Amino acid sequence: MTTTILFLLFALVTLAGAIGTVTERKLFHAALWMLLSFFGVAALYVLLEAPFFAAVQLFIYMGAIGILIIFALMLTRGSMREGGPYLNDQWWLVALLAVVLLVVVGWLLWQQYGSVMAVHAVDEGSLVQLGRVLSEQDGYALPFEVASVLLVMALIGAVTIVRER
Amino acid sequence: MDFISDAIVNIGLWLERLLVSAGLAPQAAALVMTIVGTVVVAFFPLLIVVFLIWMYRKASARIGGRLGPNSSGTWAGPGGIVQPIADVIKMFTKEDIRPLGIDPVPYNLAPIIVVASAVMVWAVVPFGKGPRMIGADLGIGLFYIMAFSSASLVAFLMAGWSSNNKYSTVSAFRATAQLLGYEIPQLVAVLCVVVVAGSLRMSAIVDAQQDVILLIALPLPALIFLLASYAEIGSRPFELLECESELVAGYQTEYSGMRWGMFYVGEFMGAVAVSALFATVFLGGWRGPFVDSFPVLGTLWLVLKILFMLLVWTFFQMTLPRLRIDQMLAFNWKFLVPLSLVLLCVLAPLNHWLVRALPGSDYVWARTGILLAANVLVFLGTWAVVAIAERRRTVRPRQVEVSA
Amino acid sequence: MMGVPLAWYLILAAALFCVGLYGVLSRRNAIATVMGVELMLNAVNVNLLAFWRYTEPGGMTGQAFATFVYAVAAAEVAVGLALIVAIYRNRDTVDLDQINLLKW
Amino acid sequence: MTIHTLLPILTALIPLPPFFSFLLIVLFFNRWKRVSHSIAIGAMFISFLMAQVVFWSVIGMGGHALAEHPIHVEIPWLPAGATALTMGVLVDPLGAFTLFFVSITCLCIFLYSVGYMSEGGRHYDPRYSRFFAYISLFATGMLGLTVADNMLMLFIFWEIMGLCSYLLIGFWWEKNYPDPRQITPRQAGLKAFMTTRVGDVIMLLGIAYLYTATGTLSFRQVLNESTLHHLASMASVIPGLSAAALIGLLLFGGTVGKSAQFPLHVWLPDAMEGPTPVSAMIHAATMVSAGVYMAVRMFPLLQVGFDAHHGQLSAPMVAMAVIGTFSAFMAATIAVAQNDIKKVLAYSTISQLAYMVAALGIGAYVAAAFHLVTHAFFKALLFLGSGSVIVGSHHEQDMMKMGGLLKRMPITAITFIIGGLALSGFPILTAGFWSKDEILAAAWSSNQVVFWVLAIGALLTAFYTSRQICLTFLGEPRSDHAAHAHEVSWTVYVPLIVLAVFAAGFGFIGVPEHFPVIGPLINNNLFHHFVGATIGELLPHGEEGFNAVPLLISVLFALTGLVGGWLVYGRRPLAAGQPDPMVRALGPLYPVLKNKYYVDEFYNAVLIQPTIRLARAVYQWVDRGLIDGILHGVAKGSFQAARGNRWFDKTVINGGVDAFVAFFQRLAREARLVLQTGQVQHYLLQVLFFVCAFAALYVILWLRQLGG
Repeated sequence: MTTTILFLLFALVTLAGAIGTVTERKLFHAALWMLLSFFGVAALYVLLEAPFFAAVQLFIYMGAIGILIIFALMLTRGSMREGGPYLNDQWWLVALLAVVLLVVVGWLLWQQYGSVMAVHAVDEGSLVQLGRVLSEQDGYALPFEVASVLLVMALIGAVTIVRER
Repeated sequence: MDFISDAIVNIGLWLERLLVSAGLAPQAAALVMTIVGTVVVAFFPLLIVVFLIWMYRKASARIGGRLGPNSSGTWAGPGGIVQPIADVIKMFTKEDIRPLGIDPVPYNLAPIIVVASAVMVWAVVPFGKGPRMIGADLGIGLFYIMAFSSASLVAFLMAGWSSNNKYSTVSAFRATAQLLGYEIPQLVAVLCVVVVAGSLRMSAIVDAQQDVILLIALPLPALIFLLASYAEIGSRPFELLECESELVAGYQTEYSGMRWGMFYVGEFMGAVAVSALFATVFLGGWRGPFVDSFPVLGTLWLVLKILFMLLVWTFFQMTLPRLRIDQMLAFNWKFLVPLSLVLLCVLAPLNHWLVRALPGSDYVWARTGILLAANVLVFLGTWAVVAIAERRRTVRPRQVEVSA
Repeated sequence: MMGVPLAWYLILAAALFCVGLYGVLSRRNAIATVMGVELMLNAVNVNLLAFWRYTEPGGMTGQAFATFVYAVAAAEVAVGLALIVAIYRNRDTVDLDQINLLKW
Repeated sequence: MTIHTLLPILTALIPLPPFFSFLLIVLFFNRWKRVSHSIAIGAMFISFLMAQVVFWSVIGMGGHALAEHPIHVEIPWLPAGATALTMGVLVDPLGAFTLFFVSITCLCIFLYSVGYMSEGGRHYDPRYSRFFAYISLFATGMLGLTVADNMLMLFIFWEIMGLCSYLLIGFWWEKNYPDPRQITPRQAGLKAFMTTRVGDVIMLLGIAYLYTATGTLSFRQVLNESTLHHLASMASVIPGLSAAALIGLLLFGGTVGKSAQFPLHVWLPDAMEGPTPVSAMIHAATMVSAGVYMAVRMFPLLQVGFDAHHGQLSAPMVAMAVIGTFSAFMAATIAVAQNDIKKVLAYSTISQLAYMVAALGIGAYVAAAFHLVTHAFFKALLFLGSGSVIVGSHHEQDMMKMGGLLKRMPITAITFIIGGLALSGFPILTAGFWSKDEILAAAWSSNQVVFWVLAIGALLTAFYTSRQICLTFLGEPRSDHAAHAHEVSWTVYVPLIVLAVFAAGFGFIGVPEHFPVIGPLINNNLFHHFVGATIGELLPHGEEGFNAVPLLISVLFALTGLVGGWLVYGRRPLAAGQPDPMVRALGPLYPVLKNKYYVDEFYNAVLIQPTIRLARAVYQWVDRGLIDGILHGVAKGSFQAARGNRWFDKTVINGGVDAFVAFFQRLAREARLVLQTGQVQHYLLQVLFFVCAFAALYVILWLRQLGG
């Protein structure tokens, strides 16, 4: 019972954050709403008994990405004139399509997975298992290495793009 | 006698039995107990902070050759013990000025988050032996702590941004650079510990230090962790966030009264958290003599270690000069990060081999010794590298032939 | 009824995704778009972990993929924001309506 | 290697020396005059020797033996379908005699032309060596024709001679005459070539027809009994004529062309524009006689269907008789009215050849052959004599301006007179008498009309010969040229003497046995037996008996002609500038004769002008009108078509395509504006749109599947 309540609570928080991010006129507040949404998601991970991911979520999204976005906001402060429309002119079409998509996909998901319940508990050492999977040869070692290369590339790319000539 | 030996736990049990007997359903009782536990854990750092304020003033005075708070003027209790209370009252009663241009929501939210992130750390710190002496024995204990340390950055940004003045904005930028930068060596240092201790769980780490504290096995990672943590909370050597000479009060400039107090307390809470963390991870947490027989002593030991670390913090605060921003960044990116990575690369395989070669508890000391040796070697290596770099950078005078 | 059916998580993720999508497509400011994208990526993660938790907690594929999504998200934000800042420096605006060179 | 086995090789070699001399002179020794003429004469002398060797070795065999086994060798030459056209040499009695007289006359003329062309060494003609090259080539042609064993080789050498006559007539091609009506050497050469060409074409038709009919051209295979019978029985394309008859007529056409008989004789008098040795050799002795020689050789074919007893002649023989007789009479009449010394001789040649053709026409092919040989000698002599007269009197050709040359050029005069007498058939002494008498005798026995016409011809011949002699040699010189006339050089009068000897003596080998006095004396009509044997077995031997009447008449006519000529011109030699008494005598007839019955004018009017007009008309109408018209029409038409096409292309295709493209371009532009706005969000929106579409589709399918 409590988990349902908790789920609903966290879902509410996440969605509220998301909607806030999307509808907030002031960008800084939008960023804060986003952070709130990330926090909600982290809470969801805890509910899904994936504590490591909750921490990672906090660590990466709240810590790195959120900050980066706020940082970018600060860098491009000049353009944030408050007045004027903050939505472009075909937002209603997008809204419509988004709702349609949500309804369709939601309905399908409800049909498909409505009754699937969490069967067995998660054993404690899932984190160790994850570590092993990521580093084993036949597991996800290669994608893991590629991800690291990707990150280095992103690092160098970002620096070169933004470097003051 | 056994009650006292494990006083806190027993008190807890007693209370619960009291509630159950008072007719609450066991779950409800458990719920109430968890709430009570949370409150207790939350207020524990506050208590330490109050004491810390006094101790900080006394110690820094002594270091500075001053008396510090004393009752020479009016009565301030023995050694000025009442000083913190006076401060608190001052904070509450000071006028709370809010400038017009500020952005209200983040402006108000920032101090709260700072304090919250500091407090959240304590949920994982083991106060004593046994499961009931720890808030939540999370599988990712250490990593959880790391996660929340980044939350403080958000708070600084909000504060810096919302106060709508140049100094706080600049301070926000500096905060981003510093905190994000120093997270990396802190995390890598913690990784070294995790590698040796074998688990992220705080209680497991404390158990690993049963025979020998990790500080002896991993002195270099401990030092890196300490420095990085001080940078995280913006204490003296890296006190660029609200350094008076340049940024008035950094992100705190527009705050006054109680909000500023929150920041002040937040800063101290940060220091306490770092010390607690260091104590738990490197100094063995509640481990100490006689703790097996008298579990209560564990908490005492923990408090003493934390106080000791706070002394070290105060020492750092009072003696070290403030770094320039480029020195700070260079120190991090050019020295700490590479050093910590090297350390990890050396210690991880070494430890992996050691656990294979010298298994079991009777070889603990041997393993510790070898790890210590490795640390010393790495230290000497870095020393040599730094020396070479130093020599190359000094400009030797060039002989220039001056034609007659 | 201890837990919550999987559909709820999936629907939540879908909702989060759609909101993110709306954010991306309707906002005029480039950085708001990046925020939208982040929301969508979070939705994906929620999906992955939900599937992991509900269908095969033993196997690690869900979590592994979630890890990779994090890596990609981080890289994407870094490069995306770098681009936006560069555009800002070039054109003094991040208003997407005015950045319209991506055409024939 | 008896002489007998060598003969075929020897005969084959006869034509070659002159050919090599021709090549040498043309290619190498063109610049040195003396070298070239000595080469020419040397080569001719070698051929002469070989010819004499062959002749004298063959003469011993006797006519019949030679007839059966002539010197004959042949090698396959041109592959023609299954069989190969052969090429070879053949010497039969007729061939032998022809070789004999041809080689002698050619040698004398070669020698004579040295003196003539260099005017006794004083003035060499600029193209002196080229002259000798041409006549060497001509000698090759004549000798080759004589030894040829098949019609094709005969025709080839025939054409070579035609070419040489054209080259030699037009030798002084740059000479022009003020009087436009007087024909220049160039025009004369062309005229000669064209006219003989007409004859040759007809002859070629005959050869072709012969080849298609019999499949072979070799004389021995054609002229044997079975082939002739086969040809006689074959019907030809022209109804009423057998194949043999038609072939005979066509071949006779060649003879008419080459030997200048009536319709095609116009070129011979004009051929006198060439140097005199040429006239002598080509237009008197050899080339023109080649036509008759070919007719004689092919006589068995021509006479197929001839029945001596019933006097029924075969078609070709009828033609020959008619044309021969008429040509003889016509030429003789014209000769009387000519003042140019060479023209007179030219017309006399036409008439003498006509005599031979007439003889063939009435079946006396032996008499024709005999007259052919004798005529060659005395006509060559006359021409060379006139040549020396011309050179001696500094190129004076008009008899009216000559006279009194007897004293100035005695040798030439005497030899000329001997030749003249031979021509007019002075009884017994001259060769001409024996041969002409033979013909008249044959004519008497076969056809009276032919006989009388030929007799009158003989009379006229005698008259104009004595006229010529008296005008040139007797009386007083009528111009200073003639006054200073003198003998030229030994190279000129030696050949004259040699020919004079032959002109006089040669006749005696053909005296018929039953001749009153001399016949039994010689008692060996060598010529008759020898040459007669060529086709002896084919010809019935009818006329054995001797008949005095034709003999008397011929003698009488010859003498009257001579005396008449002397009376008119010899007794009172004309003074300078005095008109020819004949003008007054003949009155209106004289201009007709003078102008050669206006035959030239007639041809000009009938043939040449119409063809020119036709050509111009054709040019105007066909070439300009039709062809150019078509061309320009096509050009214009294509231009119009092109313009139409361009219009079509521009409006329909370009227009259409452009419209089509424009439509799609506008469509694309619209789409581009709508779809490609450049804003990222619009693109993502499009993606979203499709995602939703697919989702909806998925749901629909899902529902139907559920429902279904």
